[in-house]
Amino acid sequence: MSLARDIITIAAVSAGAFFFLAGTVGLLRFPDTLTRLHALTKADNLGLGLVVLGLLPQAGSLRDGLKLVSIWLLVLLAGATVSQLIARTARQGETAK
Amino acid sequence: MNIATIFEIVLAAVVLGLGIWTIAVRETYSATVGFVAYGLLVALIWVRLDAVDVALTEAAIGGGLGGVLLLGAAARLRDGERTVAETPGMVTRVSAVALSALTTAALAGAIVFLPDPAPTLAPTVVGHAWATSLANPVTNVLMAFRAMDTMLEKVVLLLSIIGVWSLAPDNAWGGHPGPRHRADPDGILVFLARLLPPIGIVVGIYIFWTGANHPGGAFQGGAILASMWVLAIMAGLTDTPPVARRWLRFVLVAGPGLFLLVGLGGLWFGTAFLAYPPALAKPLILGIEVAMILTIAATLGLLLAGAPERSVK
Amino acid sequence: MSGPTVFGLCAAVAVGLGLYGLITNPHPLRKIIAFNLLGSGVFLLFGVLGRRGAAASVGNDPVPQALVITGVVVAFSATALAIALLLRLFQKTGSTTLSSGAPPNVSSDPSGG
Amino acid sequence: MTEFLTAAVGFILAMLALGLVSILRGPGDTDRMMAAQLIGTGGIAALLLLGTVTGVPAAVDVALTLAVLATFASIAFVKKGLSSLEADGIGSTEDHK
Repeated sequence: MSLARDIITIAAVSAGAFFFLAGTVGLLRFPDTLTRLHALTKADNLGLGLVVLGLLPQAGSLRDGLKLVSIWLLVLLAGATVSQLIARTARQGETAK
Repeated sequence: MNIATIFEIVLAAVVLGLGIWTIAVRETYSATVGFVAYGLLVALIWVRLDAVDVALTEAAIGGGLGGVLLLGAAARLRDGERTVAETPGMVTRVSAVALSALTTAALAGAIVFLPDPAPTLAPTVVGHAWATSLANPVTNVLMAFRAMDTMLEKVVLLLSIIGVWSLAPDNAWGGHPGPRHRADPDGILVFLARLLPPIGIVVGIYIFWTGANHPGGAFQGGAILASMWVLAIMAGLTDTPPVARRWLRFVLVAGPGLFLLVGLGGLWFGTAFLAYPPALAKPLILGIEVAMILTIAATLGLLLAGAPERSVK
Repeated sequence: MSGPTVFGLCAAVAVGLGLYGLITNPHPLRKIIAFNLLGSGVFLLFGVLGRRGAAASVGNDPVPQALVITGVVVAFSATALAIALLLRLFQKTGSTTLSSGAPPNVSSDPSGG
Repeated sequence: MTEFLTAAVGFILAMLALGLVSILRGPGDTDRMMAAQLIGTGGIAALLLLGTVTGVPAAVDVALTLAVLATFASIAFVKKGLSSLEADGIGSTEDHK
């Protein structure tokens, strides 16, 4: 049973790490603000989600698991809002030029 | 060299890289962003050092509130950046390098050569935990064994808010701190400022409540509450209160005031200033902390808002 | 080389960096940031020594931890006061320089303070 | 398991550092606004993994605090960055309507 849990953890955390890698590559390679924002938010939210998913089998209790999931939901909410705001600022900055 | 050590070296290198960036970069705004990143990552080091209480404080202050404070100042001072021209000469620079290198070498020497294990008070603290029936040793030190420090720390917070307020121009004396923010009532910022504070307040109270037995406490919880208040202010949902309001001043002194009263009570009924009778220790500490979390949240929020700028209309 | 030692050396360098920035950087806000960096290095040194003093089923000596928490709060309030002073100076003179040789621009104070 | 998770934290930290380099270097202020978001997500992922590795369950609470405060900091980044842009007559997304 613990082997199965460890396999889930390793698979999910590796996938999460891959998305962090993808996000960073996007940040380094994409040319302008909007595409970089896209890379950052997509990759990071999915990356964190997979890391949380991977850590769920290792969580000690139901309460810890719920905390993990709620952290992810909070970050999703924040990411969605903040990237909207940044994108609007970036677009207005462009049209004003 | 095992993988844990490699990880620690990577973490230290990233943190130091951010420190160098903060000092060396030309633009003040970038330096501020670098310092916020530094503050958040230092929290990781604290977790690694098994000092989660400090990690919480560092995440709340170093990364959150302190960063916002510095950032606001950087944004408002941006026009003044050009006026600063006088960079120090070569001699100053070289002697500064020498002095800093010497300090670093001395501290590094202390780290390498001091005895390991270091002298410690941990067994004493753990041994006396029965006196308060709280399981978190750091809370015990803060609220009971060295309660005097914590009380004076709250007085320092109060003094600094008095200092900030006394910088108000004459026409704004006793008025609202900071600019009045307005936002689109259907906009996304207002949406978040309506959605997040209830969650944030629950998290803040949770961090405060869990502080009795696990890492957490009034200060960390208060910092979260303060950030939710400032978020509502930034979204224009509410305004900063005029600093002359009586209820506001009452909230600001409630924490240290109650602390002082309990301390004097210890002197009157018991043996020493701030001596709690063991049977009442836990309720007394909790009472002080409840008063303190409100005071801390109000003080931190007002410190972020700054000096009064608009008079009461 | 154990973990706490790595972080201890990191803290020592942070103190040096902060000291250097405090002396050489002419911008007052940068001096404030540098001072905070210095302070954070000192706090970390406390944490490293507390980690070495870990005993009695506590991962890190609680006394230095409590000292550091108090220190962080005091550093924050000092920073807030310093920034308020700086903003007021900027509002009053239109510049952020600390040297007395710079031409003052007092007449441009709109707030009449 | 511990080794794998430690390596994952190190990897995510390295990605975080690389992403920060590209963001801090980034030409516009809108790029720098992403910094808080990036550190928030990456830092939370690293903290959660680190808590599991080190056996410090309270690290989840630190991550929770970080999730709330990083959101707050990101908003402040955008708002403060915005107010400085407004001086140049650009960007009045949410303000002054």
